[in-house]
Amino acid sequence: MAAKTKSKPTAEYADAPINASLTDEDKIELLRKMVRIRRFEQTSLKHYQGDKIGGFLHLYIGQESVAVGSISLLGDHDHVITAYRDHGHALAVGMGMNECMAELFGKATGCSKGKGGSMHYFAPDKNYWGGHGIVGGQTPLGAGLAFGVKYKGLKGSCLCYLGDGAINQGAFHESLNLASLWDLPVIYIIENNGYSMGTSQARSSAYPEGGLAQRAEGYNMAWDKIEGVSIYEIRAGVQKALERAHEESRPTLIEIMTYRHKGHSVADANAEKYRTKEEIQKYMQEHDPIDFWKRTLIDEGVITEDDYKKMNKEAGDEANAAAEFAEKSPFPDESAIFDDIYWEVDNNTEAGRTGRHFFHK
Amino acid sequence: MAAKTKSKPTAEYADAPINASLTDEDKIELLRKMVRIRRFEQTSLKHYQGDKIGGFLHLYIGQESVAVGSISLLGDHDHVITAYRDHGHALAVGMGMNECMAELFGKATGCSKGKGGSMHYFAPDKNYWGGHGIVGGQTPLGAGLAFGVKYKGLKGSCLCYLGDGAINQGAFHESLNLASLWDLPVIYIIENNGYSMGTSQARSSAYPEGGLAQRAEGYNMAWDKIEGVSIYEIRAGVQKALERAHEESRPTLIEIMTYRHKGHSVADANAEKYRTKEEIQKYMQEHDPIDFWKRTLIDEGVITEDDYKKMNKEAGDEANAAAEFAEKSPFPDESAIFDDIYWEVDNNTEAGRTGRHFFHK
Amino acid sequence: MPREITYREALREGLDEELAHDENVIIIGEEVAEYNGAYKVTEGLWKKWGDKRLIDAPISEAGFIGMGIGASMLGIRPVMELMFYSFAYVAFDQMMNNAATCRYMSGGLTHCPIVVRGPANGGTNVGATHSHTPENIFANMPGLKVVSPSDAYDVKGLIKSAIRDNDPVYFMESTVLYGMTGEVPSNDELEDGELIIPLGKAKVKREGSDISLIAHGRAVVTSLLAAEILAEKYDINAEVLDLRSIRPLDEAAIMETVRKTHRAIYIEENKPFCGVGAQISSMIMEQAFDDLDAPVLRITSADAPAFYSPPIEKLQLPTAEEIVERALTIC
Amino acid sequence: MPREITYREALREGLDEELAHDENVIIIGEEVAEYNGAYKVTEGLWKKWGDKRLIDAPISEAGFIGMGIGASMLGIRPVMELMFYSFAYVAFDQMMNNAATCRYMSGGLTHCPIVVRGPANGGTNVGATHSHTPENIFANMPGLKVVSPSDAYDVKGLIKSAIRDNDPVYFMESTVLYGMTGEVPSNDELEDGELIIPLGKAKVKREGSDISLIAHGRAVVTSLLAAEILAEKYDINAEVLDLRSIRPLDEAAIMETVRKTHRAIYIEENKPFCGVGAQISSMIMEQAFDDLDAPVLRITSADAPAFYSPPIEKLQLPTAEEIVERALTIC
Ligand SMILES: Cc1ncc(C[n+]2csc(CCOP(=O)(O)OP(=O)(O)O)c2C)c(N)n1
Ligand SMILES: Cc1ncc(C[n+]2csc(CCOP(=O)(O)OP(=O)(O)O)c2C)c(N)n1
Ligand SMILES: [Mg+2]
Ligand SMILES: [Mg+2]
Repeated sequence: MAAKTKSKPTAEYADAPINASLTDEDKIELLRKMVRIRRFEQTSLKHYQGDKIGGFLHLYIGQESVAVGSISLLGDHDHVITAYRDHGHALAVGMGMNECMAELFGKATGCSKGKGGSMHYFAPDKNYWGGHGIVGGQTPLGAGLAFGVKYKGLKGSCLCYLGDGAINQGAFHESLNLASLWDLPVIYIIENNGYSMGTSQARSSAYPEGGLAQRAEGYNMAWDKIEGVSIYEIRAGVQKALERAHEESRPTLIEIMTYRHKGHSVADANAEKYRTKEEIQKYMQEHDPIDFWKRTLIDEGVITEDDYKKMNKEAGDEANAAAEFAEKSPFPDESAIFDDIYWEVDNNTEAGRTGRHFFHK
Repeated sequence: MAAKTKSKPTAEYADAPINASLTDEDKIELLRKMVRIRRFEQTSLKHYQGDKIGGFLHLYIGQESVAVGSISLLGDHDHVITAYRDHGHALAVGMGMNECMAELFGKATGCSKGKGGSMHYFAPDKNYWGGHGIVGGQTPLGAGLAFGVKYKGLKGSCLCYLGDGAINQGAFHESLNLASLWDLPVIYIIENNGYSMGTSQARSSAYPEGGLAQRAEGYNMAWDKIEGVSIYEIRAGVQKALERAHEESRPTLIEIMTYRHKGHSVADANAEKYRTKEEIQKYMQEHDPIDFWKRTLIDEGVITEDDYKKMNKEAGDEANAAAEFAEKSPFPDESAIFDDIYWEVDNNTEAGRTGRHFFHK
Repeated sequence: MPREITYREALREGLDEELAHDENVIIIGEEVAEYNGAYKVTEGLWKKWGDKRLIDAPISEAGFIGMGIGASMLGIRPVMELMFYSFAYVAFDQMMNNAATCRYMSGGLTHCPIVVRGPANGGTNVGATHSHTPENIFANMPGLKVVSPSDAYDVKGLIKSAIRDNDPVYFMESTVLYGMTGEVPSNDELEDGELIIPLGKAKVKREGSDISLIAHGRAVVTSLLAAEILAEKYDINAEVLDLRSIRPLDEAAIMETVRKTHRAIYIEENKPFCGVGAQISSMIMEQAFDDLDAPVLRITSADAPAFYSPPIEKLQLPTAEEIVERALTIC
Repeated sequence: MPREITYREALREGLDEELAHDENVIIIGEEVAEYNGAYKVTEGLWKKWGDKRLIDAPISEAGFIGMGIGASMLGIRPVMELMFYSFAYVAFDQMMNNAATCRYMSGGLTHCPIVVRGPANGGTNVGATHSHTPENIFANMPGLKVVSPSDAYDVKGLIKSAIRDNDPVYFMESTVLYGMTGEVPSNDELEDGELIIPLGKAKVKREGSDISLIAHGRAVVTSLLAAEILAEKYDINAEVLDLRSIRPLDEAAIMETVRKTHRAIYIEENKPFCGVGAQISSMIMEQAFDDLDAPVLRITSADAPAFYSPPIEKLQLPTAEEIVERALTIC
């Protein structure tokens, strides 16, 4: 049952049908998505440091290929849910920089009206279900989204992302069993960036030779391990799981090896202590997914260095414009505090008007 | 890393050093323990039906070899913890029928002073830590007992029992990871009786060919699967795990195949619906561990049929005497309601006397 | 002759009708389908509705309730059974965070029309871990609704409302009540053709003028008994108000009865510290301070874990005698 | 000159001293050792005490807290850090059942000398799931103790008592308080050579005669600010009582201040429904009804999940101005 892919040179993945069918524009679009995510986050970092943003800010820089590569495969009935490191997935599903940046600024124009912040981006109209702060807490929801799709008789799936640290939450284990037992078309993607905060994979998980995803075997579930620097490899690997979901309604557990360039969150004072500077340098230089894909496209003759520069500049401009939009947007009204708690109250139904719902003062 | 034992004829297990060293008396004692458990439970069933016992009564009948075989291997620093189907383990560690029966009757002389009932037998003086009602809830405690033994520098272990249904609780998964990651000398024993209440193993767990214990591989943990009808096989298998715990401070996950003759609890109205009568009959006739061991000992010339009858009669008398003891014992005093909640209050320390602890009336 | 059925049957009728009413309603829980329910609440429903609508779950409450929450975001209306409400504690994060806060954190973009139901009571000698009464705990969380029906009529009307409600409703029953019978009209006796009771409406279960016994769940039954004793033996005419729904709360009904009788006791099987009675009593005091002739008293379960021993556990729960005794101190 | 240190440092000193005092004391939690603690509470302790005493845990709160409970039965005294107290919700069953009820269900044969500590507060823009304040929830359960220190002095004295206590103590701090400084004598200034504050003793943090502001945790700081305003602007002399420990509870101190001032407000950052203030206010009413010149008021966080947006979240928490305003309605 278990499927295992050994890491192979990119060329092979480039030839996979799902990649061979990509047009030049498609490929450029993939690059643009990654670049936009990076610029968005770099800009957000600047404004976090400028005290425009509160709470946590978990940057996805270095991992962009994972969200962009996998989400690029999805169709109308495929859903996405992830953890708190969620900016990349949000932009990858097509959310705009404006509402995403405004959310960070805590503005009423934010995608979650300023209520969720960095960790809680949502866009159900784009099949995007958050943005979740409790480690592993989204994994049963992912199974539920897959259940919902299947219940409705649709050929779809749910991609549920989690970190390498999150695999040790009980809810995830329960979800794996349910997914396999009930043939749910869910694809769990472990974004293995090697660390959960300051704790390396080896210090947080006991695992067999095949890596973290091999735990799937215990649930009679297919699994795969993918090198995450290359969009081709990610697309080729995730596509197999997607077909399994669509055609067989079977789940898959995928581990994608990646790396975060920055600290766990912007507040991570030890970001350069639990990892050596050399290690970080090495990943930034040799395993940067944007750099990797850019070079691929230049090698393929799809773009030039200048095209890239232009794209980069445009994305930077877009991010700055988003920050300006956010900055100019109003804060939510105090009255918003009691909105979005009960559907029935918000919609002023009879149920919403019956009995006291709030007990403040 | 993973160790796997194929089911082999009993003779081979009989020759394992840990079994070869058993004296005739030892073997008789093993039989006596199983018979005493069965008589104890049959007697308790009678009194449950006679309304002397409240709440739940989960009988261990059919599974006696598991507790008796595995616990017979333990030394001074080996601990035991289990779920709510706990009478067998309690008697196997050496608890008396009197305090166990009185507990069922809700009497002050019960092992838990009538506070715990059937699901909550405890005897810390015998390294026996309960008796736990929340499915899977005892599994982190088992890791903790192993941690405690190791922390104190002792060569010991903890045997932590759970059901086949319990393996799908998140806490168990978290415990497996911790046990392997931190080299805890804990041995998890899945007593696989094929059902969690009315749900068969196949309807509650997704699992690979090797069975439920193979999930251990995902945690780089050793595992084993054992046919549970034979004391020899259980002792041979568990002994390996015990040595691994004592010598390497490494955990093991063991699945022991067994069967409960009765319903999930005495209240299980469907006990003969979700399992065919034929299946139950077959197990009772061909896989009864007491019958099996008795025949083994008769074949070995260790006992005669008459010896067995006598032993059976003695155990029945002991159980009846325990019921009489229970019946004659007083109910707890109403004042006992507020004992055993806070150590500091019970021991009338300064902490126990400072501030209000209880808020009734 | 009015139809009398058990609380269990009424509940089952409500579930059955909602399964018919909306094809997105499904029932998931341990032993709810093939086994017919650990407490036979769902008896016959699997046979009638099949595998798609009634699903037996592994013992993974966090997993399957979380799954239900995810499915509800797509419009499924899962009714999840907890075999005991005590088992909510292994699913607590899913129930307190994902069900209650996703709507808020998404600025209203998601909603969670889920029902989590099951018995939440002590008094059946199943020990401390199986006897939790978390009404107060879940009602503490904005975003959640908590319902606790005390008789057959209410349980039918309230479960139907709960299932149709577009917010998460935690529906707490009682194994002790399952077998109790009560009048429940059949649908053809009803003007609207069905029995629906809105959440957030309390009900005066006995009219009175001298003291208000306010309660929820099984404590309502105990309060009604106490009211009889008070009337017969002491000529005290107690009003009994059943909250039915704890959140939303029928505050108006509470204040009305207190303003009428000037004396109140809150009775519940919750534990005392920060129990529902603490909230109600503090609200009465704030809002009807000058109407009160005596402090609002509270009667709760003993402030101890549940005691297994049957005769002793009985002493841990509120009794009619205790209510009478305390009522006499303020009447 | 009296020594001033931060709440964080005082807490660390308390932990360090207890590590020295008893070799069975260990600290387990996410990032507590090599990382020096997510909030730097345990900074330096791993270096000093090593791998045996300070242990970094995977993100498995149910697993490692349950493991700590098991170890505590053998005499280990684990101090478990929750990076946020909100994460207690994934370990809820272990914390409510195994820690709280095993002693009872075993007839007193086991005990559980565990401390679970971490910040339990909102107000830092980390969203609804990370801002829970479960004092009321855990204090509801007999068998548990709940402590909520509001300043550097108290946090040191109380953590030491908590660790030496032979019952499970849930110790709730505040990330907002970590950086606040306060006077904490060094041990050589103390007669007993160390600072120990018993659980169950409240402390009058400001003497007054006109109204009692009763609070716990950070709300004490807010109440002290309010008291200053009341004195300066309105000539109202408020007494501020800090509960420090919620269970056990210093009921005598509460009644004493109420009998002195005849007016009380309970202030907390808990949510309102069945919050700590509900319990205290209902107790005051029952026991000091005739001493009250006005109803006991309650000030809590807004009855909504925590709002991320920094300026709006501020409005959800009790402020000194709100306390002043409500105090004026009853003074
Ligand atoms: C249940 C729970 N425990 C702890 C935390 C605090 N926390 C947030 S992120 C994190 C590390 C997660 O690491 P990983 O899963 O590898 O994801 P990554 O941050 O690397 O993307 C921790 C411990 C939390 N949010 N939820
Ligand atoms: C968390 C939790 N969920 C559900 C239950 C109810 N329950 C008690 S025993 C049981 C079945 C357990 O089956 P298994 O683990 O196979 O053990 P067995 O009864 O066969 O010994 C269930 C569902 C419980 N006690 N705790
Ligand atoms: Mg990671
Ligand atoms: Mg079983």
